[in-house]
This record gives sequence, C-alpha cells and structure tokens, in this order.
Amino acid sequence: MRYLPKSDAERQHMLQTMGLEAADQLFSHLPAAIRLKRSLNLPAALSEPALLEFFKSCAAENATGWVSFLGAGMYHHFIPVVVDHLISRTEFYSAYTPYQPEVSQGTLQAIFEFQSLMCQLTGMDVANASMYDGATAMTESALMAQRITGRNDFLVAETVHPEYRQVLLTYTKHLNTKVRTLAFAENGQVDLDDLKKKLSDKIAAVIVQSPNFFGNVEPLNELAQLAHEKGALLIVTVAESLSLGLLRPPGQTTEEGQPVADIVAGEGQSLGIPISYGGPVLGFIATRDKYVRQMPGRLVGQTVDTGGRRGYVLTLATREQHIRREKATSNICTNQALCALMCTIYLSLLGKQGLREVAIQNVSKAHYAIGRFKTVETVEVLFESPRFNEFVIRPKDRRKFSDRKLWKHQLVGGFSLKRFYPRLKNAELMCVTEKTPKASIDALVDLYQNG
Amino acid sequence: MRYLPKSDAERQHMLQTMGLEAADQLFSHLPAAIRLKRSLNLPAALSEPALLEFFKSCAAENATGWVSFLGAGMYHHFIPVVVDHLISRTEFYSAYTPYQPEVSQGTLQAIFEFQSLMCQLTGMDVANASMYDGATAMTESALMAQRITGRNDFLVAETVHPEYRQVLLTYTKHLNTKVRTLAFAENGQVDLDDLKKKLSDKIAAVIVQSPNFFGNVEPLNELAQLAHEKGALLIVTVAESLSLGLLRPPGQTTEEGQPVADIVAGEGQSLGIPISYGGPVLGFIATRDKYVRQMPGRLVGQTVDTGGRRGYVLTLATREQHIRREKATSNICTNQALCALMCTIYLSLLGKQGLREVAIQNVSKAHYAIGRFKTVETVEVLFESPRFNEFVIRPKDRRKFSDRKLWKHQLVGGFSLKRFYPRLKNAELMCVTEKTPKASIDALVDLYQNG
Amino acid sequence: MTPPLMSNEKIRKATTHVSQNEGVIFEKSMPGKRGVALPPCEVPEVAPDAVFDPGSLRKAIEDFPEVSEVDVVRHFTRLSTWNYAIDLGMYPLGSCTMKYNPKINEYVARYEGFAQSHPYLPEELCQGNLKIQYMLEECLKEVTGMDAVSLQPAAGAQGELTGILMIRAYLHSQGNARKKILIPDSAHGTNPSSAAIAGYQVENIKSGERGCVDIAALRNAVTEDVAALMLTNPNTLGVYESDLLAIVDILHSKGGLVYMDGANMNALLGVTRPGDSGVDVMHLNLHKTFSTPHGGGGPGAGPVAAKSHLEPFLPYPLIIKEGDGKYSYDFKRPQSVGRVRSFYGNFGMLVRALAYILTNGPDGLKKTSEDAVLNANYIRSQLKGIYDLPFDQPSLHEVVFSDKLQNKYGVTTMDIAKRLMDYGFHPPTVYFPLIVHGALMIEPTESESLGELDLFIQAMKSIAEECASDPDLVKKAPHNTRVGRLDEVMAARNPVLRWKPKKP
Amino acid sequence: MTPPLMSNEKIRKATTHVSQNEGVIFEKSMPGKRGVALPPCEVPEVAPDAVFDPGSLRKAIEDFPEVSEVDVVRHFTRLSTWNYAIDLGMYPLGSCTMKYNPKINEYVARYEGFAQSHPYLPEELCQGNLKIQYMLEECLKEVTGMDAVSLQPAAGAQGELTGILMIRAYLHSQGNARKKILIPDSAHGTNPSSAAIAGYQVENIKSGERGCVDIAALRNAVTEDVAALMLTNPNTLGVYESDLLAIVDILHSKGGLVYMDGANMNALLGVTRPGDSGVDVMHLNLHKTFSTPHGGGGPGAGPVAAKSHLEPFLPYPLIIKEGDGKYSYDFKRPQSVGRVRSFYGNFGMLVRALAYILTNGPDGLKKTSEDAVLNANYIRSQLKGIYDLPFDQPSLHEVVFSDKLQNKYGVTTMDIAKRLMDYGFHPPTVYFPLIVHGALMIEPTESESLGELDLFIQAMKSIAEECASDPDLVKKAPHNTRVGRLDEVMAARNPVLRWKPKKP
Ligand SMILES: Cc1ncc(COP(=O)(O)O)c(C=O)c1O
Ligand SMILES: Cc1ncc(COP(=O)(O)O)c(C=O)c1O
Repeated sequence: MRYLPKSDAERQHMLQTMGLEAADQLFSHLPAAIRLKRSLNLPAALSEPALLEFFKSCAAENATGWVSFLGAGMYHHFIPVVVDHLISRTEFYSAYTPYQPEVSQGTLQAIFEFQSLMCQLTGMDVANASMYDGATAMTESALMAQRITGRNDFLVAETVHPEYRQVLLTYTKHLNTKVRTLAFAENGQVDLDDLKKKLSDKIAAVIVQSPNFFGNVEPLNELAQLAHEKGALLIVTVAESLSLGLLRPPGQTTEEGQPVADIVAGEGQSLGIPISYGGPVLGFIATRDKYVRQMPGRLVGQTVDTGGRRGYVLTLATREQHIRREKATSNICTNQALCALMCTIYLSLLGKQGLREVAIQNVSKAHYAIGRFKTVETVEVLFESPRFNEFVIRPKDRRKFSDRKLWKHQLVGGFSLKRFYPRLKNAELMCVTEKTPKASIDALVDLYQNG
Repeated sequence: MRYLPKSDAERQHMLQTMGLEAADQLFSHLPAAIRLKRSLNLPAALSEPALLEFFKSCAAENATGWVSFLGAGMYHHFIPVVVDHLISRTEFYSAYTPYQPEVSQGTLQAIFEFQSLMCQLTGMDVANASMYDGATAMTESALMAQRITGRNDFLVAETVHPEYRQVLLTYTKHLNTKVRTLAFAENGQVDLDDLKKKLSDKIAAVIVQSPNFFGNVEPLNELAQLAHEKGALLIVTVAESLSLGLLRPPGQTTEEGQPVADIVAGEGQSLGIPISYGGPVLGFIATRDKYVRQMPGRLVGQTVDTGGRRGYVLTLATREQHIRREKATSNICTNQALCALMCTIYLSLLGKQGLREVAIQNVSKAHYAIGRFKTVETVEVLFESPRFNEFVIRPKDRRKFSDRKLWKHQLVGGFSLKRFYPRLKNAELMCVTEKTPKASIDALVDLYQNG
Repeated sequence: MTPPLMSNEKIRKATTHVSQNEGVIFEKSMPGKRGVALPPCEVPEVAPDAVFDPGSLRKAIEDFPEVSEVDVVRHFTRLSTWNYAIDLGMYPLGSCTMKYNPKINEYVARYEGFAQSHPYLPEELCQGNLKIQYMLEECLKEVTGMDAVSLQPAAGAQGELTGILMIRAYLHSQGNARKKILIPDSAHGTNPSSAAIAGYQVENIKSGERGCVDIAALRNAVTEDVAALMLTNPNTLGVYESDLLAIVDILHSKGGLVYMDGANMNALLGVTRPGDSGVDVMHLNLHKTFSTPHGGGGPGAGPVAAKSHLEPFLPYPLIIKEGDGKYSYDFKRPQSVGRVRSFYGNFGMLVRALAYILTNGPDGLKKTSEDAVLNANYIRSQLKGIYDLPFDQPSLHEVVFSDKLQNKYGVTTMDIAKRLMDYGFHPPTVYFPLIVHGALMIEPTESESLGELDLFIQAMKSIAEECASDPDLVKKAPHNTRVGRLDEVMAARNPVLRWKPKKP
Repeated sequence: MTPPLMSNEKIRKATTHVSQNEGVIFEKSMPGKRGVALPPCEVPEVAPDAVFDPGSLRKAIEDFPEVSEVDVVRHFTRLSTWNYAIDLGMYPLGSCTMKYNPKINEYVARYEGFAQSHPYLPEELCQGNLKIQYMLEECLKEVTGMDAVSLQPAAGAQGELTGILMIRAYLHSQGNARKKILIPDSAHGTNPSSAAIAGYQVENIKSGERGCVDIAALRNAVTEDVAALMLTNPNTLGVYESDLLAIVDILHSKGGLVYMDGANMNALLGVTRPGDSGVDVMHLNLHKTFSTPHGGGGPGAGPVAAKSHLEPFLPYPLIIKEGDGKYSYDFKRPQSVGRVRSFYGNFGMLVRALAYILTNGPDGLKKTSEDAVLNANYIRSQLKGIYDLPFDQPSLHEVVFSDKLQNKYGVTTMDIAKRLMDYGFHPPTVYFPLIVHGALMIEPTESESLGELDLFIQAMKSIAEECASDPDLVKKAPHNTRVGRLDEVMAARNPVLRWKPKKP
C-alpha cells in the first residue's frame, strides 16, 4: 500500500466527516447482486526487491545482448543516453495531454518542435502530434484520402509492410472499400504496369512504402505522376524513417515542380525510440497545408497570451473526437506524445550533420554486407534496385544449417519472408544498421558460407 | 566536442571582439618555456557507443550479481529505486554548495532534514551536513575532542574498523598525539580492564565502535562511565548505521540520566547509498549542542526572509575554513551532500516502522546463519556477545576448500581477518543482511560443511 | 494588468519563483555545432550517389537544428519546468485518472532485455515477453470478470474501435451486423467516433434526470437494428449505472450486445466486475487505472476484454501457454477482426501495468479503488453547496460540479480553472461531460493525501469567494504562470503549426 | 515591498512561474503511513530482546517520518524545483568550475558491476575497478606532467592535506620536516586550513601589486624553516603565475617544495603541465575540471599527483599493473603517509572522470580549456569599465571584478549577486578572493554558449544601470525568487539546526 498516502486514522476521519463508518459504505448503492464477494484471485503483493527479481528473470528469458539482423519495420539504432535522461523528467512523462496550456508550455513547445522537424524531414507543410504507430498512421492517412477525394478504394503495393496492410484491412473491410494490392517487379519495386492496369477513378489513393519492405527505394516520381493523372493521391509510408536523413523527402516536389507524395505517413521509431518489442513507437502523418482540416490527431499551434507573449496551444480541435464526436476525422485521443518527445530530442542531438552521417553509415554497412553475401556462392541476393539498410537474400539451401546454429553465436538472422510472401519461401530480409558490428556481419556471412 | 556549445564561427567572432585572431593568443602571456608543445598523450576521443562498450566491459570484469558475505564497513542493503530517481534530478545533482540560499532552498531544506534525521537516529542534539566517510568522520571527531578537552591523546579500541584507525593515525601522527589501542576481550567487546589501566587525564577521548568490527555491540554505558570519570569524552563510531534503527542511540543518556556518547561519528552508507566500491559514501558527526562550535563541516540552519517566510541557510560558518582559514575546525569544504540526500530520501521512505523492520531482518538472518554455522563441527563461531548482522567464524581447517570453490557458486565468502589481526589468522568476518538470500546462506554453510 | 499574487494567506500551496525562458530549438542552431559524435564506420564509406540516383537524394536539410549536447539538455530541461506534473501535486483531471506513476515501473520497463527486444524475435528467444503478456492478460481477465483479452490496442479509443469491430464481426457471423450503436449523451467523444469508424450509425440516448441511462428511453431505442450499447460505467458523472443488469437484459433480449468503456475502472477494482454483470466486451485504459504514465499525451494502452462468445473475433495473434509451460503466438484466427496495430501493442506499457498489479496485489487494488472513491466523496462533501452539484447521485471516483453558482458574477468554469493554476493546482477537466453546462469534473484519484485534498478544497472555496468579491481577478487568471491566458481563437484562425525562419 | 518584476525588456532570460510550497518531511508524517514494503524475511524472525540486553535496544524513534512513497516523491521533487542547476543555465561561480555534467557519465557509473561492487572483493573479482583506477591515474599523470597519482582523497581539501603530509614525510625523511608553509593571501581557505592540520604554521604572503606572488617578498620569506609554498595556479584571480619557474627555483634552492592547488586546471589542459614547471605535488578537483557533478556540495574527488621523489609517500594502497596485465593493490608502502580515507576514494566519481577524459580525448580537453578561457575573456572584455577590474593582468578561465563603481550608489557585491537571481542567473562567487574588496568572481566555464554569455553580459550591464537609477531595487533583491533575502545573522545568532515538533 506504499502508493496510498493515507493512514487508517485519516481514512476514518474522512469517512466521519461524511457521516460514514466504513469505506464499504461508499459502495453501498451498488446492487448487492453484482458486488464481488471474494478477493480478486491475483498473485499476492510483491515487495520491490521481489518485483525486480521477477522482471529481471523475465528479461533474462529474452535473448539479450545478441546481435540481430532483424529489421522489417523496427530498427536497432543507437540512442544517446541524453534522450532517456530528459524524458525521465517527471514534468514530461507524468504530465497529461496539454489541455491547459498555461501550465503545459513545455509539452506544447516540444510538440510544436516535433511537428516542425517532421515537416523538415518529410518535405511537407504540416505534421501532426503523432499517431499510434506506422501501421495506423498509414491507415488513417488512407481514410483521410477518402475524405479528401470523396473516393473509396485503394491500391496498395505488396511491398508495403504486411502488418500495415493488415491494419488497413481491419479499418476498412467493413466499409464499402476495395483494397487491391500492386505486385512488385523483379527489382523489388512496385510493378508500374500493374499500377497502370489497376488505376481508375475509384481510387482514393495509391499507397506505397519507400524504402519498401524489401529495403528498396520506390520510384516515387513515376508513381506520383501515374496516381495524380487519375486523380488519386499518393500516400508514401516510411517505416525506416532514418532514411529521410539522406533520401529526397517524399513531400518535396520533383525538379519539375510536380507534387510527389500527398501524404507521408510512417513510423518514427528509428529516430530515438527504443525498439521495445514493437511498442510504444511513433506514428506520424505529414501533408500539405490544404489538407490540414482532414488530418487526424492533435495539432499544436503558436499563439500569444494576454500580454502578447508567444505561447502554444492545442488547436484545430474541431477535427477531433472530443468536439466532433462521430463526425471527427479520427477517434484517436491519447497518442504517442512521449515518443514524439524522444524523437525531438534525438533529432536535435543528431542535427543536420549527424543525421546524414548515421544514414550514410547505414547505407555503407548494409552495402558492405550485401557485398559480402554476393561472394557467397550458395546465397542469392534478390531485388536489385537502390537500398537503404535492408536487403533480401535467398540461401540456395537453407537447410544447410539451422537458426539454432546462429543462436549459438548469439546472432539472430533475418526475417523469414515466407510468413507474408509464400512465394518467397527461403528468402530472408536482412537489416544492417550503424549498430551492427562489422565482426558480426562477417561472422554471419561466414556461417552462411560454411554452414 | 559535443560538450562545447560553440561553432567555430562563433569562436572567431568572440576573438575578434577582443582584437584577437586565434584562441592560442589567449595563452600568449604564458612563458613559452612551459607551454606544452605536443598533444596530450591520451587515448583518442571515444564516441558514446564506444564509451558504453568500454565501461560495460570493465563492469563485466567485476563479479556482478554474485552473493557476497562481505561487510566490514560497507553493507549490501536494498535501496528503493525512488532514491536514485530523485537524486537524478539535475536540480539536485548538478547544483553547487548552497552558498546562495534564495536559489538553493531545495538543497538547504533537504540538508536540514538530514541533520534532523541524524539527530533522531543518534540521539544527539545536532548533526552536521556530512563528512567524507566514516573514517574521516571518526578522525575529525577525535580532533574535535582535542579542542573540547584541551587534551591530546586517544584510546582506541582495536575493534574499531582498522581503516578508520589508520586514518586517525595519518591525521595525528605528526602531531604530539599518542594513540593507544584497547584490547578486546574474549567475547569480542572492548576489554574494560585494559581501558581502566590505560585511562588517564591525558586522554581526550575513548573511541569505540558499536557494533564493532567483529559485529559485537559494545557496553557503551560502562565505557562512558569509565571515560567520563577521567574527564575523557566517549566517541562512538558506527559503521553499520542501520543498527541505529534498533539499538539504543549512543547519544541518549542512560536510564539513570548519565551521558553516554559525547560524539557519534560514523558511516551512513547503509542508509540508502550504493556500496560503489567504497565511495562515494557518507560520513556523519552528531554531538550535543554545547559542542557545536567545535564541530567540523557545514551546518544548515533555519531562518526567515525579508517577508518573514521560513527558509534555510548555511550557518555558523565561522567554524569553517573559508572564514577562519588556518584556525578553522577542519579543512573540509566539498562534502558528500548528494549521499546525505540519498540517506534523507531512504530514511523518509523506510520511516519509523520500515527502518526497524529492516534492522530486525538483519538480526534475524544473521542469527539464522550463526545458528547454521554452529551446527558445522569444523567451524568455530567466535566472540559470544550480542551481534547485529556480522559475526566471526573460524574454520578449523580452511585449507579444506579454496575461495575459488565458493566463486564457482557465485558466492564470495567473508572478510579474512588476518589482514588486520594476525592473531585471528583463519578467522573470517561474515556479514548477512536482509538482502542475503536464505538459499545462499544455506549454500555457503553447506560448502563449509562438506568442503 | 493585475499584479501577480505571491503566496499569501489565501494561496497556500504555491508561490512564484524564477523560471527560465527558452526559444524554440531552431533558434539555438548555429552551423557547425553538434550534439553527437558517431563511432567510426568500420567499413568503407559508400558515397550516396554510388547507390542512389542523385534525384532521389536530398540536400542538407535546410534550417535543421545544429546544437551541442549542452544546448539540448538545457533546452528540454527548461521546457520541462514549464509543465505541471503529478509529482508536483494533485492533477484532478476528471476521466483521466492522473494517479502516481510508480518509479519502479519505469525502471523495470527499461531493462535491456525488454527495451532492446525485437518484435520478430523467434518465440523461443522472447519467452519473457510472452510470459509478461500472458500474465497480464490473466490478471485483466480476473479484474474484469471477462474470458479473454487482447493487449494489442494502443489506447482507449483503439480499444473501443476493436471492441465494436468485434461486435460487428460477431453479429455478422450471426447473419446481420446491424446498423446502429446507442451511446448515452454523457459519453466520451471517442465512443461515437469509434463507432462511426466501425461503420455504425450513432444514436445518442439522452441521459435520464439523474444523469444515468433512462431505462424506459433505452427500451424504446433498442430495436433489431441496434448492434450494441456503448456504456461508460461508472459513467462520466462518476456515477455507477445501477441499472446495469436491466440494461444488459434489454440489449441481450433484442440480440444486441453491451460494450463497456472501462476508462473508469479505477472506481471498481475488486468491488464489482463488469463481466459478472453481463457486459460482453470492454476496454481498459492501462494509462489510467493501471498507473502507466501519460507522457504528456501518450503512449497509453487500451486492452480489450471479451466474453467467450466474442473471443474468436479478438485481434490476432493471441498468446497461448503450451502444456510444457512455453508460450507462443496463435495467428490462425480465421474469425478475427484482424490486426489493429503492428506487432503486439505498446509492450512497454504492458510491463508497467503488470508491475503495478503485482506490486498492489488483490488487497492493494481494492484499497486503491476505495481510496479513490473516498477522496472524490470527501471533495464532494466539502464543496457541495459552494459549487453547484447538478446531479445528486452518489459519486464514485469523481464528482462533477458546475459553474452555475458563479455565473451570476460573470465567472465561468474556464475562469475558475485558470484561477486554480495561481493556487498551484492543475485544473479539473472542464466542460465535460457535455450534459452538464459548465462542468468541472474532478477526479482526485487515490494518490492524494488528506493534506493535498484539504489544500484543494481550500483553494476552491477561496476562488468561490473571489468570484463574489473580485470576479475580475478570476476572469483574468492565471496571474502567476509564466504566460497569461493564451489566445486559442487566434491559434485556430491563423494556424501556425510549424516553425519557420523569420524572413530576413 | 517592490512588486516582483515579470519578464520584460530588461530581464530577458527568465520570468516567474508558479512554484509549489512544501513543508519539512516531518510535517507530512502520519502514524501508520509507509513508503516501503519489505520482502518476507525467509527465516524465523528473531525477537530483538532475545539477542540484545533490553537496555541496549531503542524504543520507536519519536517523530521519525511516516510517509508514503507518493509523499516522498512529491516532497523531494518539489524541493528540487527550488534549486538553480547547471542544466537550467549558466552557473558562473568563480573557482567552482560549474561545467556541464555529461549524462553518459551518470549512466556508466550506475552499472551494477560498479555500483554493487564491494571494496573488499578479492582483486581477481574486481579487475574492472582496478583497471579504471589505473587508467585514470595514467591520464592524470599525463595531464599534469607528474609521475605518480593517488586517487584516494575524497575532495580538494583532502588532496591538499595529503600533499602537505607527503611533503612533511619527505622532508622528515631528509632529516627535518620544517615548520612553515607559505600561502599567498589570495588562496582558498582550504589551503591554510589543510596546512594547519598537517601541523604546520601558516605564513601568509601578500600578493604583489598585480595580484600575483611578489617574487622579492617570496625570496625574503623562504628560509630553511619553510617546508613548502602552496600555490594556486592559475591563481584565484584567474591569472597565470608567470613567474612559476622562478618561484619553484626559489623554493627548491632552499630545500623547500612547491605544492600546487590544481583546482583551476580547467584553464590549462593540454596547454601547460605543472609537472613540467617543477611543481612537486598537487591535487586536482575531479568535480571541477573533470565534470563530475557537485551534488549540492559533494561528493567530489581530489586526487594527488606527485613527482617521483614524493611517490614513496603517497597514501597506500597503490595500484600496479602486473606483467600479465592483471592489476593489484600494493599495500607495502613503508614510507607512505598512510591512509586518508577508507577504501579507495570516491570510486564512483573516478568512473565519471575517466568517462569524461575518454569522451574528450586530447584534442577535446585542450579545446575545453581554450573555450573556458575564451568565455572568461569575452565576459571580461564586455564588462570592463562597467564593473571595476581591480587587477588588469590577462585572465585565463575566470575574471574577478569588484563593486567599487557601484559602491557610490550604496550598492554592494551582495546586492548585485542577489539581483542577478531576478535576471535568471546564479550569482558569481562573492567576496573571494579576499584580496579584492567586494570581489565578484566570474567563471563561465566552456559549457556556455555565446547566447548565454550575451544574456549574462546584458544582465550585468542592466544591473549596473539599475545601481545608478534605482539602487533600492538592487539592494532589496531578489524579488522574483520564492523567498526573499534570508536573514543569515539571525540564523547564526539563534541557531535552529534541526527540526523539532512544535510544542503543543
Ligand atoms: C471515458 C473515456 N473513454 C475513452 C477515453 C479514450 O481513451 P484514450 O485517450 O486512451 O484513447 C477516455 C480518455 O481520454 C475517457 O476518459
Ligand atoms: C582554489 C580552490 N582550492 C581548493 C578548493 C577545495 O576543494 P574541495 O571543495 O573539493 O575540498 C576549492 C574549492 O572549493 C578551490 O576553489
């Protein structure tokens, strides 16, 4: 009961002021029939040392300190300790949504900075205060596209993260919405012919991911042109947002001034957020000014106080559920604010140069690994188009050695694609980041080489 | 250079405002002969990941997660995580000594609370803001006794922590001070006959530790009576300060109203401070009001501001080096303030009941271990007088098994007394706290039993 | 401008103190500064244009921050000091359950074994994570009296959507997904919004005179078109819907289901279990009832708990414990509504919530609810009469007043809220629930000591006096915060949603 | 009372904001509250009076706090917000080197392998700790140009005492420990105090006109009775003692030694090494130059570095690296001055200091000193003329002004210091060194950005104007802090040094 700051005498005193004798009387108006007549059947209370022990033992049942080549939507990147130090300030993590701006300027200004940074990264005019994750960000931007275009259907590249596509289906399958997939070409990119074939004036948006699920960068300009020709929006989702430090922002127009992405929606976990088994992470949506009133989620805006001093408030709330209820742009309320703060701190620390450098290290190490795998006769490297930090390999005979063999070296191999792409049985999606030691890359390649 | 918040352009600008061109000119008035003409020969700068890696590898070279039976002045106790959470607030750990009270009330009030708690624990009127450690606290209280009594010599029990005695010698051997040791009796306590023999009117203080280095509680009333009869002060040092949660405070008078300790000086590490290889820890000194002007170290006092509001300031500074220079009561300046804060938080959390309960758990587990050892034929348990959480055993044939054998079970045995007490060759000082698992006690005893 | 008021006889809890100013991070930027040093790359650096078409590369990001580590630390530390926080004092936002966030939970959630574990780790290599989820599911089942739980939803609103989608899928499997969801007008905005996203028409039902569901009206509204009722219980007035059994009956008798918004479960732990009353599906807000921190707006976690007839429709995967004690995921759930977010939900929050449950144990949880209800009732009993209590039903964990008695001085709920800031408190929830005009919705939670409650009561009383004696003081509040009342209208009229460099 | 000033044109860096009040912890106590739950004892509980004589047991501790975890967290969080801190802004305390405390250092020092390691672990089981100490010693030797280091002293003052004891032991071994230590009147109070504890008479030497050691005076003072000169360099005016080589010569020629107070080494890293100038022994403040946090007054660490002739006299144990790469302690040091504290010094601080050195590397350390000196000189150049600069020697890492120009308005250094608080700054060190009447000793350190320095300069200029235009405003400062100027005289006259319950 160490979280309860009251003595029994105080409880008694409080009850007495209300003419009551026992706490139970506070519940006496509840129908007797539904009162629980026994104690909850839960484990008995643990002391702090026992609790630590329990969770330590759980954590130890996970592979800890191993080097993994898993990416596929969640990325191992180095995070400066300053990030955790700062978000551990109780003023940040224990605060509520900043509904009362005069005592929440810290959170508000930080979100304003986050929005600004996401605009810079994506090349867009406006970004919201966060979404649950990349999958829901993409899904809600699809719903947004429906509202903008008044159309109903989607074309989604098969190279979009399969779990993102699953969520899109969950959110739309009960509506009158058709979601068709776009095949990928041999080089791993969206098959443009398939797109041309399937595009129609029913399509609200073409949805692609870049770098895509196989690690390949999509030809966004071409995709945009095709989509826009048919009046569809182009939604670009980004799962490995660190790539935005190096690649042309999807929100930026082409050299010729043509719009590319209309909405960029993605996952910001790579930008300073621990992988934490996939959550909490950081969905984001950025778009152009003209679409802001169709955006889901919170927005912070700049204003002034009675004395003319700059300050920040939650704004454009008429889009949101607490004002618009069933007509809101989304049902989202609680978002991932603290993760947005981590991202803001991370990006501030990395800065203009650092972000670019980390991105280049990812490219360099991944390409070192690709190069190494290409020397292994029994391994095929698939999908030859530009890549960021992921690539697909197919061992000619994967039975040669088991995963367990890697595990013995405290290595975890890539993501097995057959789960989502039965056609790609035996293929593995490998991820190499700035954090992957060269020695581990070498060891892995050697294991594939020598079994 | 990530700690340097300046761009080169800014540096250049600043230099220019002073009419300079290069930073080196700032040093041009230093004689050329003494300028270092090469780079420092130090390891090249490490990135944060590399630094983490380095220290992780160092930490891994220490026995981590083992159960140790070492005590002897530093004690493994459980510390609630709240303590570290709170001292990690930058407002506490990055603040300086509270010389400017209007912007330092947090530190000042916390020290005031620390002083108050130490008074309650020791039964004294006044306690200072901390000393470096138990050894220097005891030593400085000896110097204090010289100033109070005008006498020069000390009688120090051999059962006082040997390192404390070493420090006392370092601080006094160049002075005209005689430090004689008092033998211990068969029951581990100070030999009262030896004391009677050696007491004289030259003795400024009799210095004992309780619980003493062997874990035995000293007969403080008798010691006080004897010392006081000869006009000497009684200094009681406490290395295991958790014992103060259960044992009669040395500062309290006897049932008959006779004074016992005149100064209590000790080590507060047990009260919420990680063992951290012996430092930083927490020296403290408490005494009676009448001796306050002879006290070393900082003191915080209560006062009011211009508007009559309660506040706290550093006070009685005329005792201190920055005012009194060579006539100061001590040279101490920087002390162990953050450790005093840990102690204050720890004691607040444990509270009246918790502190007593932890103390009783220590006694209970230690006596369980003593009981177990007494069943082992080949082990002798020495010094039969009341103990807190330490006791001395002597295996009849310690060669039967090596330390390495314990290490295989990730156990570290007791402290080998021969280092300081050649007479007690083969004897080991064992410490058992609330943190020592029963299973480890059993395992240890079994190893002594079965080799 | 009224001069700022220092701590005085009236304002006991707080005073004013110097507070650092700080611009936006971009304004601290200076070309060439850095906040991070990367380790050397180990492998030959690849030139970007050797890999990518130059057209697909970006130039340096214009105006992106360039600052040192010190700048960053100062910046965010200063910002943090502008926030109110639970650890600074009572945070009586009704419906938000701003309780103490235990530090030990923050500590264990950061264990490397959790924080660095990848969601696609083979099951054998993440048994600890599976076990935690499994245990938490078991605990939540017991607390709610439901049969199955999915931890996937990222927050309360997503829990609602998931639950309604499950209802749809269930009814669909019975032959007819139906058209409407009934929602009391006192409900939180996420309820109608979630129902709408799930493809249902929303039909509001007016609350009865006592602020609760009007049984007669409900009976009329429930037709064969109604898929479900979404009911918040205790409702947003902090009142227990005593007719719950009858309500459930009405719905069930017409083949409809009952969804319960469990955001207010903090009133009921160990007291009553929705499952035992016949609720079909519900969500919990772990960031309310189970102490995970709000983080300035998130992340949360909104697990869904369902009766066995709805279990087949839960999001996949489910976690199963095999005979040999090993845990695994079950993806083969043909009737599932599908996935509502990637991976397994906000796992870090699940760790914290389990830590909270294990620390409290069954008795601790029950005492938690008792104290939460005790605190709310104590406030109610002390402020009743001074503030208008529009509904006189017994309160559980929160109490809703209105500004009716203060309106006559021209003072509104918003003014009272802002004035509370000068008294050192975070304001309560305002203007919600919508059925109370000028609502002041106060939820103290169990984390408040008697001392803090008394300070709050004294502050509210003192403000009530000020409303009469010096209404302008209240209307122009806050006076003691670093910024005065902010112009929300201007923010919305002329949205400035990102920083841009001043044009030279 | 002057009304508190809000942020305005003059006061740019800060404004005021609500700040929580909080009594002492004892005032929150309530019988029966608890902040901790202990694990069950595992073994049969022993009744205390079964072990101890009842007379040696204590009763329950009267008035000891009984509070919950929430109370404790709120209490200390609130207290913390009353402090200024480096991460809030410039902390220009001269002689204190209030630089940024890197967060990574805090992180590594908390590794369980360090934090839980017992000082009596067999050497084989703590090789990591030994290695860290060894490496740090090597680094400090290189930085100072000395031959041997002991990390044992717990703070600067103890480093001084250790060094002087070593000098005594050395001279004693040469046949005569001598009688006196010479100390310039500009020295820090710990210098004379340490010398006195080491059993020496202290002889003050008056600084020369330029604030430095007067060579002629020194030559006169150095006799065969003089054991050593204690010299701070750069001295407490922030001025390099350019005659150091001559000074060393004078001492050495009479058989005396030179002790250097290295508290100000932040000016000299990679620039010049005391050892190369002939200094015999010195200490370093790791909590100044090497960034370990001050903790509100400590802990620090004050390693001593010595030339080889003094090495035998260092405190025991020393750390040695064996041929096989293993590290061990050497306790057999017959000439050692002995132990100055228990175990091996403030080990946790040593970890942090090594982390700082390894992060900076040789270039980073040099740049650190350059920036520290640049910052001090920039302030000096901007404030010279506005504040009196009593000594016009070139400054290194700090600059000392006086209140002479402001005295004519009746304003003193203390007033200026307090007024700086209203401007959002921590004041500089005041009234030290003693040789400057009304000293304002400003050490910005390298951690300050140009923006922060400019704000400080602007604040100092603005205060100088206020001294002329509205001296009372300055004399009654601070106005914007939660308490006004505190009565230090009353505190000393009528000392209240502990809390006691109010008598009923
Ligand atoms: C009653 C009620 N229902 C639902 C929600 C929505 O929960 P969340 O914010 O986690 O989406 C809230 C909280 O805001 C609430 O108070
Ligand atoms: C010049 C100088 N010498 C010595 C000291 C004493 O160091 P410490 O406070 O670590 O004992 C200080 C710091 O206070 C100092 O500034």
